[in-house]
Amino acid sequence: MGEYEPTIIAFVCNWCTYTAADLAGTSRLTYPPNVRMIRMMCTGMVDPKYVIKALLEGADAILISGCHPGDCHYINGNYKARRRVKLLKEILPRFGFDERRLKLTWIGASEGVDFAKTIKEMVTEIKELGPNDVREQMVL
Amino acid sequence: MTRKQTDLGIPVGESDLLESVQEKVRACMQCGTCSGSCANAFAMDLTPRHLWRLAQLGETEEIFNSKTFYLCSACYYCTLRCPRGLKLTETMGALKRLAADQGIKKHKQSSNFYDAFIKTVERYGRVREIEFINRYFFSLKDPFLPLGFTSLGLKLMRKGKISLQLPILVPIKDDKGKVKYFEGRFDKLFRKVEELEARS
Amino acid sequence: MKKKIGSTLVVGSGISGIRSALDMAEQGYQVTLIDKEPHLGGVLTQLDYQFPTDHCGMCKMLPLVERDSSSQYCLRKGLFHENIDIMLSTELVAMEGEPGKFQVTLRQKSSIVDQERCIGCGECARVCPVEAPDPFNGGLTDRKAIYLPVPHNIPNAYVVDLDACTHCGECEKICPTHAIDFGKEERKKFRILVVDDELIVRDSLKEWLLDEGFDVDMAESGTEALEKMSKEHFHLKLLDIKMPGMDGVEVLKRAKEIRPDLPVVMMTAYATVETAVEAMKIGAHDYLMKPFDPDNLIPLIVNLYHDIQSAGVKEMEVGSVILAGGFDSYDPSTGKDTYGYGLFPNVVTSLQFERMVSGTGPNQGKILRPSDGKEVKKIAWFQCVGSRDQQADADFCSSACCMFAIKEALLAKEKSEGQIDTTIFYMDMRTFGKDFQRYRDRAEKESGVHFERSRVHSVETTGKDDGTLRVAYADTTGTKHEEDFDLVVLAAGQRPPTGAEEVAETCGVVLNPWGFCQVEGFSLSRTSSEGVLVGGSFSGLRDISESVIQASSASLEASRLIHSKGGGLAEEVSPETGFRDVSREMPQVLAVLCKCGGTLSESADFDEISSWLEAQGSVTGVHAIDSLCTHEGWDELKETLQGNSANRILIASCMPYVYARKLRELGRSAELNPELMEVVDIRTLAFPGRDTEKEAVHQEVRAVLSMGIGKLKGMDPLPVATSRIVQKALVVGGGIAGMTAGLAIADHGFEVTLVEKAAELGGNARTLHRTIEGHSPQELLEESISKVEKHPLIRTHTGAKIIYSQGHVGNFSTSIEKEDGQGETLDHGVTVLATGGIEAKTESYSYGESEAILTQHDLEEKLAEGGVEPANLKTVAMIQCVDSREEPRNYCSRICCQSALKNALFFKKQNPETDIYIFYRDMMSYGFMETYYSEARKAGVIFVPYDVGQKPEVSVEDGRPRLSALDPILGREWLLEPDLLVLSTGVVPDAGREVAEQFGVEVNQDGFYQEAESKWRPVDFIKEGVFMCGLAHSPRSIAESVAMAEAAAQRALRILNSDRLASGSVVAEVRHSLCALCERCVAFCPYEARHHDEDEEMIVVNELMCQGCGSCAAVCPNSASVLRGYRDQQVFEVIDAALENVV
Amino acid sequence: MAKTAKIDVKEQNLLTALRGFFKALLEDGDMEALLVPQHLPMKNVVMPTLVTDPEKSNTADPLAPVFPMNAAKMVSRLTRRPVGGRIAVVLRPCEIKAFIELVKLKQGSMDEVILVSMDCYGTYGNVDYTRFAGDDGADASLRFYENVVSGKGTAWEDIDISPACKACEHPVSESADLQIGMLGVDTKDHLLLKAMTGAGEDLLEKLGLPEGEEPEGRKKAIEDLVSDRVAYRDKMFEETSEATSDLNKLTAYLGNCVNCYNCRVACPVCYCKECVFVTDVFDHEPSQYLKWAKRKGLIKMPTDTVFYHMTRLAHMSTACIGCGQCSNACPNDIPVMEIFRTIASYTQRAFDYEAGRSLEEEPPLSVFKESEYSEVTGGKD
Repeated sequence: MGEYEPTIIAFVCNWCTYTAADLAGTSRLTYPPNVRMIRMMCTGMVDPKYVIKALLEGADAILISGCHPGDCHYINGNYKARRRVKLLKEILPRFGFDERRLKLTWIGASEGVDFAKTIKEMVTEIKELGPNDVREQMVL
Repeated sequence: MTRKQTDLGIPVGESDLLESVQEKVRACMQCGTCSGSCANAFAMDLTPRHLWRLAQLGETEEIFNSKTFYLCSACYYCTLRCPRGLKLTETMGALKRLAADQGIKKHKQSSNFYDAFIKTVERYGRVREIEFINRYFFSLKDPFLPLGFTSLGLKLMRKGKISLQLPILVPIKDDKGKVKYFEGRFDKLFRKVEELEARS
Repeated sequence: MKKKIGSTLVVGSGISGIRSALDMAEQGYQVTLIDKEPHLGGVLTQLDYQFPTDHCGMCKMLPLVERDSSSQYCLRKGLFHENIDIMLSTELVAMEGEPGKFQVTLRQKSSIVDQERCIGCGECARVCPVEAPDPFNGGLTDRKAIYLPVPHNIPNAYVVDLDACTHCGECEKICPTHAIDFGKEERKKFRILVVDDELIVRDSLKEWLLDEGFDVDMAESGTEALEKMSKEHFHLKLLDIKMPGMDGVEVLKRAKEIRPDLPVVMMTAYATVETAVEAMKIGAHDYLMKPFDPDNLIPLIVNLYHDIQSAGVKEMEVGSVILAGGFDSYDPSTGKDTYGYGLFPNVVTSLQFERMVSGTGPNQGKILRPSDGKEVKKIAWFQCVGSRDQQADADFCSSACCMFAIKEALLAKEKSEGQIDTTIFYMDMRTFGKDFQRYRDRAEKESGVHFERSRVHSVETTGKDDGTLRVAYADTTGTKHEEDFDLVVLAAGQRPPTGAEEVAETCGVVLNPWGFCQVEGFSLSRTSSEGVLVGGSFSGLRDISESVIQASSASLEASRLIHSKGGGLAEEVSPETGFRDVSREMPQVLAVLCKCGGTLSESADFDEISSWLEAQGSVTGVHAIDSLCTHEGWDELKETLQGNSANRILIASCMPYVYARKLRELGRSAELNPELMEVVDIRTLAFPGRDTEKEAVHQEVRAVLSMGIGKLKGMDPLPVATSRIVQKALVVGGGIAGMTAGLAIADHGFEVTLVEKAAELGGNARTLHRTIEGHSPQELLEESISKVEKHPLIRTHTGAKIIYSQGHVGNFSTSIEKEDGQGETLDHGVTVLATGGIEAKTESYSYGESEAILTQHDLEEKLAEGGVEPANLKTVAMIQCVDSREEPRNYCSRICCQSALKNALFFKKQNPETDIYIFYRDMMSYGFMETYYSEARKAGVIFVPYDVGQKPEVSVEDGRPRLSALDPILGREWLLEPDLLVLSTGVVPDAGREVAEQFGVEVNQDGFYQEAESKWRPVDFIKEGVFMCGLAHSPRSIAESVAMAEAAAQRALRILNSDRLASGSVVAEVRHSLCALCERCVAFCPYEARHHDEDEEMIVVNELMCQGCGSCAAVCPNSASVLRGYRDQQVFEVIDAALENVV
Repeated sequence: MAKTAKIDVKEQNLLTALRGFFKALLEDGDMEALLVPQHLPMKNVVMPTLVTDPEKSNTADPLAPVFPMNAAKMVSRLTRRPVGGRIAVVLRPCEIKAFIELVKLKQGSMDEVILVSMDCYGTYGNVDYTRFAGDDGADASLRFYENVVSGKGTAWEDIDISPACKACEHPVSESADLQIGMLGVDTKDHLLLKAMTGAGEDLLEKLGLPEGEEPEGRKKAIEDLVSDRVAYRDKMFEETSEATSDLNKLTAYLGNCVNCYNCRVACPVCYCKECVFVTDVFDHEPSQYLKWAKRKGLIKMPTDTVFYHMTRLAHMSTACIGCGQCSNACPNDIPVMEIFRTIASYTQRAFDYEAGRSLEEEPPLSVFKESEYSEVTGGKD
């Protein structure tokens, strides 16, 4: 294999970012093929377990993305997500996971461009960081 | 006497002299488009908007104390742009006429100037500067006034801006059968204008 | 859900059309939703950001109960509902019959592209040689003649703009799925008769038309033509007007007798155009101008051909019609255009600006100058362009532009991180809606948006030809300024929608003097034609929340009508059972691969993918289909499922959205719960041109398939739970709003209990005697009270109060104390709170110190009692915004300006000599109310603006008020000694806070009820089953209260309609054995759908209220709370699958 | 204004004085019951006991430098539903903090309890204590106290108080209703009794004890102790951070973990009935293990070890009150407390939260604000 290709797990909300991702796809906005999208109903339902599991299984980065503040289909799920990410960003770096490996963004339904841009930027950033240490790890 | 009414049948209060002017600007909402538009506003003591406001309030004295309406050069910008569709240039004209009709002293000079101008035009179909200015000076009944303009007059004459060339006049009878001398038959034109103005 | 007998046609699919359609559909009616555009969503497809969150949230309009009946994804993307038929590019062309039973004729334009076959690959647009301005981007960009109407809509099929299309046929050739058909084959069967006395015309036409593939015959005279017509069949006749003997018009008349349905197109020279127009009136289809140039003529004829040949005409019967045609924007280039719109590229309309900030806009959301693409640093907004301008024939306010401008200024600030300078030039900032004033204040104080009270007269260049615009204006003091801007945004006002007159004529509705739909009396949705309702901006521009309210009011009236004609009776729909019980089976996945018509073959090897799939543990079958989106493909799938033992289906194709509806049908036919089907998008991954190697594509495709399988494996759908509904309503508050809501519900056959705390019904309306329009509130009141009292289904308790309420949607229990002190407990399924508002008390401006100082309300009463004699009044002064629009009561009470205008006009009518002064901050004469403002000005009412920092001062001397105030124009003090000083103190809620507590709902900081979402759910509380209307929500006029009451009733009826209601399949549940009762989920549930049942010692989920957001599941540390369809195991499987290839 | 009284010691020993006080609580304080650690007769262990008969509190020993469990869990059991009478519970500061967390999580209620705290000098591990105590527990407690007061410190032979206690910066509870003060108090003469709440004052009133006064030296004594402990704690943070700073190190750190979940059972704030890691969520398909193994050629069994600890950190570090029972419970001597406290120092600070400090503070992950932590999203709303 040539250049190291990171894998990003994206937990996207059904209402906004999933739509944006779809728009990016249908608009043929090119973004790197490194992202695996998992549609959730809301960012507010992304359990910290999911993030930890994905990182421990070798995901190079996690993106959680949903509706802009005030815009959540479920009123306030995105605020809840923000606190959880804040928590994880306190914990993960202590064990050597670079803080940049977890990203929370707000990408609205019509922001296909922003979705593509976010993925591109993330891939570039993670390429610079190099692979998740887990990949080297024999046992967990 | 039947009272004037608005479109919805609201009777409108009246004020003597300014009535016709008030009528024209009642709907003004002081948005200031006219003042912003006015090319001569810099020279005016009151902005057009200010003037309309005074008209709405029936402040006759203040209005005629102002030179604003005489400074209107009738570019029609304000009329073109007024969101209320008010005929503002016309209203400026109406104020000029009122000032003239009333013989308001302050505006004597201006109204005589206009008068002299239009009389010359009526007679020759063009401005004949010498006669125009003589009429004007004469109307002011101030023998010393022309002296102040002598040097300007000579300067203009030297440059050929005004000439002493004499017109060829034809005798024409007016309505009352009185013979007057004109350069052409412009009386009809003026009468037509009067008619049109009366209609609007 | 029960299905009602009856159907409705909704014309226009903007926000209000969608709201009306969903309302009716949720109630169980069959709805046909049409739009003349090829896309759903109206103007909102172009607007990404909406006040006050400055984002979207449209999805919140989707059904909250019976969620599975409709789409559950972004509403901007698209919509489906089981009871809604959507027909795009369709117009209403005829309507006959009577209310309750209209026969309507719909005409659908052909888009040339088969919407089912089109896969949205865009190849056609790539080869199309024609460029035309793209209306989606307000003309700021170009698009091809074949194009996607809205980039984010689905189904995202291309359509052909026949006006721009040159019929070169390139797209038809390249289309991989043969979805484009210009009908060249069919043309052979299309017979055209050319009638002209000149041989050369006949010959050349024949030659050109034959070249285009048509079948042509000719006649040299009218007589010959008629003869041919009587013998042979033609599809189109081209008829010359000037012919010797029988002229064209005569031929047309006769032709219409022989073959009335044959389209005839007149051919005319310039001289006879008027005749041609006449001919149109007697039935000609169109006319063509001579001399002919084949390059122009042929496309015209081909268009005619498509028009005639492919227009689908559909006739149907509907009970009522809702017109929701929206509005058009004023085109600033028409008229005087002193702002140089269309001349200066950097002058744009607000709609164009909206596109400029959009991610799908011309610069992907970057705000750049259209002239040179340079960054914008300074923007000016000009308000009232084509509004409040009699020279533009607009003596009205467009109501929404002020908020629109503030929002746009804030967006500019946000997008530029505060770097863009923003100035809004305005006359009156009309922030009359709920919370608008605070929004404005925040924009000014927190975000630094500059507000300049000035109407700019014109825009010029700087003379440097650099695109920069020079704006000169005079400020309030009269000082002139000159300022340069990069961009000028014009708040283009409202105009009636194109085709409004035709629609009005078809439906027999009356338009107002400005061409908008006229509404009747106190209704905002009834038109002059019974059974035809109007929603949204077609009766004058409205903001989203008002549109939504009015749309619901329209659907309520539509439903009430159908019901009264016997059409609303419920019919039980066979429950959606018949799904196989697969809960005890091991997962067996059938994988279905769509090859997308072979378009993906270069980039992906389907055989390889198939064999990989076969090797996956739970996959029991793999089936590849050429094109799943075609009928053939779908039938093939259905056939495959017949007798197949698979209990999970994985479809790998494109756009999962498109399949949401289809899967439901498939589920029914295959007897498999659609929750056990999953669609994954492999097309985007495998689409050629992504510059990715085959192996990489395969890897991605495998991951995506694997994730789909993972998700499916863990699916164990339970039957969707239903809850019992007590089909009765409680209405609290017996004012106009409460009575209207009560009547609307009772008229649908449901019991209503109306509780009023006062001794009599009527509320505020009791003291209102006339409206500014001249309607009589007293008549409305009498009529309403009498209807309420006579209604067999309404029980009224006056002098009664609420003691306690508990329960949840469908099952409330409320105790009241009646007038006689007796208690009673009521069971009800819904609650409508209409507790009203009252005029605010004041101590400002020496109120109470003089008899001559009154509030507007005092004045109203005094006038009614004859306590004020207008003839004796010399001077009257009114002060607006008393204690309002500044903290703590920082909101506009919306009705005070109308009251002031109404009373001022009344005084002037009674006694024109009375001097009337109105001291105001911004005159809030929104909408068509502006006329009355103009009228008051014309009547000589003197309006004096004041600044909140420099209010008028009032003192009382010898019992007489003295008022002094600054006139900013004149720059001097007013000193008045009015006979009457009238204060507009505004409205405060009456009992809001207290009642809200009893019913467990929220109020805002001003004590008005807090709606679930100000735009999309304006009459709902967050707590499902409780609704609000009238002044208790926010200040509003009687008509606006009525509309809101109808909207609240409409929302209530959607619940009352059935004795059982279902939630959705994605709902939360509790695993009680694991639950520690920490109640964190209860606190986190945004819908109050959970509670701790202390008797049972368990957390109980109300499935009807649960919307499936899953925040309960995420907050629960040991997953005792789970969301169906998103169990931990499933998500883990999906994560594992996603990372399968990562080592 | 805190009201103070004193428990006379005079001629008695400390324990006798305390026992008298406990008895009085039941007799004069209108308490239905008393929860207090006592030496159990069958073996020399100290366990919380629920006492209703005043005569049966005669082996009470809150001074014993041991707490085999965090008694907050017991108080939680007693108060999850109305117990039907007021109970005084004698707890260590860390137990009170744990109980406060549990109350926030609806696992207990303050309604019927009076919290009585003792200044805490730390505890030995269970096994160590048995050795230290020998046959006479009561005597051992006094001996321990004597050592501490005389400046000999807490160490005895090769044993010392647990690292959790050494790092504990809360030897004195600020949240109890009644505080029994020893630090800086002339305990030969009396023990300080301080009412910290209204309920505590009421109780003091009823007990009719002689008035006391907070001695001048107490504040300083507490500060000195705390500063020692903070120094220890900070060093511990540093060492633990270093020892777990990357995944390799973390794996090594947790290397001995056998997924017994004892740490979470012992944890007072891990309130789940059953940890998610022992539910069917982690009951993987046999084939799944094979799949995982195939990816790298091997996997460690049992799986999900690091996952478990990290998840528990995510779930509970904001509620960690640092009692150290996790380490106490670990059969393989993994320094669980160290890693929890280290991470908790970050997570609690991030949310400006201190576990167990006050009932008023909402658990960080149970609340949110519309406008906060914009740095998480790069400053964007």
